[in-house]
Amino acid sequence: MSAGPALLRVEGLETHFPVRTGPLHRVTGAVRAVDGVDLVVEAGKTLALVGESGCGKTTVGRSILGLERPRAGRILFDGVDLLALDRAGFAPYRKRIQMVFQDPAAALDPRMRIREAVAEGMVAFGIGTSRSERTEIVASLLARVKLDPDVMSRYPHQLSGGQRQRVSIARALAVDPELVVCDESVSALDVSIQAQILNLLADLQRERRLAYLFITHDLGVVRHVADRVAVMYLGQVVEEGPVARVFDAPAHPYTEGLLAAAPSLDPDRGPRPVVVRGDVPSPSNPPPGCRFHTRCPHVFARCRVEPPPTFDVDGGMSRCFLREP
Amino acid sequence: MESYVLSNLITSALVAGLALALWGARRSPLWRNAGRELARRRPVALAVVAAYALVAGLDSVAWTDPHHEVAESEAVLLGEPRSAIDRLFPADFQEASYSAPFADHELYGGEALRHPGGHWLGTDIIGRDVLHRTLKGARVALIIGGLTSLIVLPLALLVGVSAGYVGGRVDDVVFFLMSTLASMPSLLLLIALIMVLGVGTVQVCVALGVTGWVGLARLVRAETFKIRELEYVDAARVLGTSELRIVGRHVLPNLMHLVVITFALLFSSLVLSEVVLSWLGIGIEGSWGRMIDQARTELSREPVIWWGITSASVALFSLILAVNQLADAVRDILDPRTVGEES
Amino acid sequence: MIAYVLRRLAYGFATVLGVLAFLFGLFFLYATPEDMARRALGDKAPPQAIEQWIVNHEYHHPLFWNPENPGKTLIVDHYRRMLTFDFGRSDADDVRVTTRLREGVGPSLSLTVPLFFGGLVLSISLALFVATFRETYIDRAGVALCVLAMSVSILLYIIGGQFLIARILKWFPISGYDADPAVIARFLVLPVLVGLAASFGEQVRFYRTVFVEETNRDYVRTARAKGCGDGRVMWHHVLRNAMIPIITRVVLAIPFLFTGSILLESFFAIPGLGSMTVDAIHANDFATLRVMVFLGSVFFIAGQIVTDVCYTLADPRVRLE
Amino acid sequence: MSDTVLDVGDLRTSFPSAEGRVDVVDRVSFDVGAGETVALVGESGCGKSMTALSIMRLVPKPGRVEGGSIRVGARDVRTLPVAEMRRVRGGDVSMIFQEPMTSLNPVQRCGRQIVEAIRLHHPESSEEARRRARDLFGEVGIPDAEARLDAYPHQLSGGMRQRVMIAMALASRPKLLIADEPTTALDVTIQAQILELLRTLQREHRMAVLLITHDLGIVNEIADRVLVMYAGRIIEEGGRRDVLARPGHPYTRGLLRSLPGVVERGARLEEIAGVVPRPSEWGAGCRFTNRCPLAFDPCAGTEAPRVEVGARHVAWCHAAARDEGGRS
Repeated sequence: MSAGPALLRVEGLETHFPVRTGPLHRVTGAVRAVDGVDLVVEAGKTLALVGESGCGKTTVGRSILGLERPRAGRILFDGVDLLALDRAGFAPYRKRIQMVFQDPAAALDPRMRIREAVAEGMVAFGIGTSRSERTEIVASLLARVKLDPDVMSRYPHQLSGGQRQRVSIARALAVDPELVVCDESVSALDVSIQAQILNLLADLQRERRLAYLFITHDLGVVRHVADRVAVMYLGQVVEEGPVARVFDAPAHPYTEGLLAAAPSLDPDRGPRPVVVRGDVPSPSNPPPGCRFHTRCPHVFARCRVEPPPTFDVDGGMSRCFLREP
Repeated sequence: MESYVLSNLITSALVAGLALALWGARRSPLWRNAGRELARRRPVALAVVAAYALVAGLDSVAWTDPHHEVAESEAVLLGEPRSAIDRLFPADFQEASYSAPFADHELYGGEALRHPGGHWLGTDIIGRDVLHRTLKGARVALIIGGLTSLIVLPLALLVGVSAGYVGGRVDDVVFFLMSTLASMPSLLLLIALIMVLGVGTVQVCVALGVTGWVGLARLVRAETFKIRELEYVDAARVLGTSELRIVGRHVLPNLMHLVVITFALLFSSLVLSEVVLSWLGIGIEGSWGRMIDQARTELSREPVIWWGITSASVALFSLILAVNQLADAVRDILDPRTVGEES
Repeated sequence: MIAYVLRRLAYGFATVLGVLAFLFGLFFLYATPEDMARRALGDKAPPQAIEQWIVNHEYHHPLFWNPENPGKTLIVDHYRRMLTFDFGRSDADDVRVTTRLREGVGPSLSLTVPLFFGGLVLSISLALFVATFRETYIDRAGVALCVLAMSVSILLYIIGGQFLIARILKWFPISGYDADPAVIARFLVLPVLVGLAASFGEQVRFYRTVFVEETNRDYVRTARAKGCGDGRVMWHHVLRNAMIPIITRVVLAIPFLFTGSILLESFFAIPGLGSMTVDAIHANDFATLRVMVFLGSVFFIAGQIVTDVCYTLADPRVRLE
Repeated sequence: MSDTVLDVGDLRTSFPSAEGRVDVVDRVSFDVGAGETVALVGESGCGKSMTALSIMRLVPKPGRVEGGSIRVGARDVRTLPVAEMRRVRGGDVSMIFQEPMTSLNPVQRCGRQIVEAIRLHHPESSEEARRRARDLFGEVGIPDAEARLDAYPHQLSGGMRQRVMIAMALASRPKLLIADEPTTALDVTIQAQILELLRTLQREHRMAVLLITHDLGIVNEIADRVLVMYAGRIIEEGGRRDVLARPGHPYTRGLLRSLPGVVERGARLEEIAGVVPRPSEWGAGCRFTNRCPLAFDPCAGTEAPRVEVGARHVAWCHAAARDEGGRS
């Protein structure tokens, strides 16, 4: 798929959530949140994972971090399958993959001071020998994310949303990771703050050669930060490719629709007609054939019965019969 | 063991528990702020509770006076261990009959009193000073609330957190246990327990504890379920924090507000339960409940003995009202919905 | 839905078995039959009398294991009797417990049913009224009054009520009971009033919290935005949405209709199940007490199942599967 | 824009804080003409939602409207008696909200909620009202209207729920529709559908729309005029094209340049330094001073002057005033 060395390679990932009902919690069905996803993240590069709510993009991120138990597939980090490791074996990889969450208010313990929050990972991985040494590291990390060192003794609710997100980033950096999963990390922020955080993330990537898996629903953010982009729909990646190509010449009708629906800032461009109509079907009962066929403007008979395989498209792939060579 | 030794031991355990809790709370600015806010909103209620605690404390530690020379007739009374409160009242005020507040003679028989006007609130039907008994009731009330809480809080936290955090089979078992206990009507269960365990301070508190812990355990379990799914717990996992440490550093501190609120609410219901138990004849000796129970015979006397039940009721009411008001304020202050906002 | 109710019933039955196990532990393992006999007959009773008492009450079988007759053990007896509602005789005076129950349930219901419905209507209306004026002085005064009312022991309500209304004003008899429909009200008014006074503070405050929480929700804002007035918002929107906590509380109170109000009945000399319980306490009658606890939890468990079914009626989002 | 539907003058709405009552909406004035879509745009906490709720007299306690006038047609709703006000709400002025999930009554069928909205303002029989409700469902593009009338809100998707909200708002043919972040909770593809619907309805009914949003993209899609709010005050006002293409206030300019997707990929986004001041930190002068790249002496101390930066395009800014003065 790409020439660069793959830091993370996800193959055929499937994560389902059992639907339990009744007082005896019997499994009566499954939400197929992630249903056969392949991804590659190169060292020092950014892959954006984009899609609407419920498409499974967050579950992909959580599965990579070991917060969900996938039922099938492989997650190869630096060539090692993380899913095959036991708890102890996984521990060292925890340090190399970190996460920045969506809601900085929820991702910080309201009863823990900023110093302890940032130092939490260092304590777990034995970085820094003494409390004072760790405090020094925390201070330098906070300075790096442009926070005053006196926030150390404060609590999360005493900070603004943007400051809290900086703390989350500092906390992830504290264990010196190679890959950072950013799960909607700027969606909850106001525009003016969002720009500060995006710039900070870009600087850190350059300095530390970080790889990002950037999970978002905001196409503007994708276009700005990503090297490559994977578009998800109902648990599957329907298109993948270099960001410029995907935005200029989308190879899947869903990507097309997504791009058309995003409001533009060009004052001379009038309102465009709506391309994708209707609602997203339920992930516990996805439609047969191509999952997008219920909303696709180009649908034909084959789409309704046969799930499309992936077709190579100009440096990436698309899961649409229209791209069949 | 002598009963006063046991009582002294219980008291020291309670004081130690309280001191530990306060010491822990002082270390955290969040709790310090909450405390300050409480003092700002409910200064009177806080003062009332503090006054009760002071009286109870003065009455808690009893000692004997080995070197005290006592007359033959007073030996029985003065030889017994007495607390600071007891020492405020003359040891020999056992009158032959009862008297009204500030009276100078007995109502029955009309003889002159040995301490005319000395019984500020009168004496009860067998000649005991009502003020003395009312003051002593404070200790009993605080013991009921405190000792029971010492039983309830750790038990409910342990059970609730382990069920909520571990989930699965552990939770199934705990849930079954809790629904079994909760399905028995609490007053009946309380009565059954005390009848089997026997009547006494510790027994009553144990019975109150057994019936009382389920409510908090359920709350703790539900809240732990919620916390377990929160992003900051995920964040801690991603940072490699061990499960045990997550429970200690993230789950427990975020449950504490529930514990404090429940404690405040529990306290008044425990004290009121004891009153009912006293009336059923299985309460704790020396409680206000006993005094109220005794009023059943006193009220039918002529002239009516109203001062006993009145002073016990007023003492009970002011404590419960103060505690209820504090509980209300504590609930407002510690409500997580308001904690997130600016301080 | 039916499958759910069946499963729920099975779990309820398991809980009943659990309750019985607890009662067995309490009444047979912790307190032994000898203890019971000694309490019933007094400490100085001769050993033969105690022996005789134990045999009379069929407590003489082994606890768990009887090699001669495996069916004749205390634990088997305990479960068999309770589950078949064959409660045997009282420890105190050898009257059949079932007879007592049958006699007591009528007087109990005649007190608790009016108390229950009166309390419900009164407290919900008051709570709606107070919640309509939330964040005003009416609300604050209402809450303060509730806390005040809650802080008074129920015994004081009873004693005070009897003293004031019956002894001084002489409006109603102090206590007593007569099932004759012509005079029954004379005896019930006072206990019902006292019961209402004792419970309204706590109830009004609870319902007020529920209603106030509900009035802060978005759909209430929508209702106001489309032109609903205060009354319409409260009665049409808020009350309906507050049904889940109301039902939970109401249905769980139903068992107490049957087990009776222990304090009210004995103070006002109403010969119901509550009085029966008090008599059992004074007579050290473990058999009756055991039955009362057992029946209380059976009603409670049944009530919980009813609650679950009621949820589906009150809230379309709840589906039982 | 001949007839004015809504005219707000010097509106002040306050909330209590540790330092006493603070006006979170501070002397806000604007108007909306018939058939016009006006967007009120700003970041969270700038007071835009409170402005909308003040118009409806639905400011949650303990907040309250302190002063100013709010004229709907010829009447000032601030002084209307409560019963009259009820007729205005859902009558002349309707409102839809951000969260369609929680904004509908969860235990009532959708049909009944709409019928209630109709019958509160028109004495119709319930059959008639139901027929009207069905027509409204058709109008807002809800397929299979009859069945959806009997559905509970939780049985519908987010987009459908927002359509139900819109149908309810249209029930009495309002002159003004206030839409408070109507698409924020929705996915992009659904958002596009709802915006299209709002456009169509507005054209057909010649309805005035006051749209509250934080998203400049949506403003560009739908608005005729734009009001930019910052820290409780309106700081810029003008036609959509004027404001977006030639912003007159440094804050608006900063907002537009900080949006990802506007600048070249990989280039740095322009940052607006610092954070929005809290109400307690609002000074006497321009509230943007501490973050403004153009700030100079008078900004902090004196209130920003009103400057015509173009035709019907106004900004409140000292720097703009200086430039303007220099030019003329």
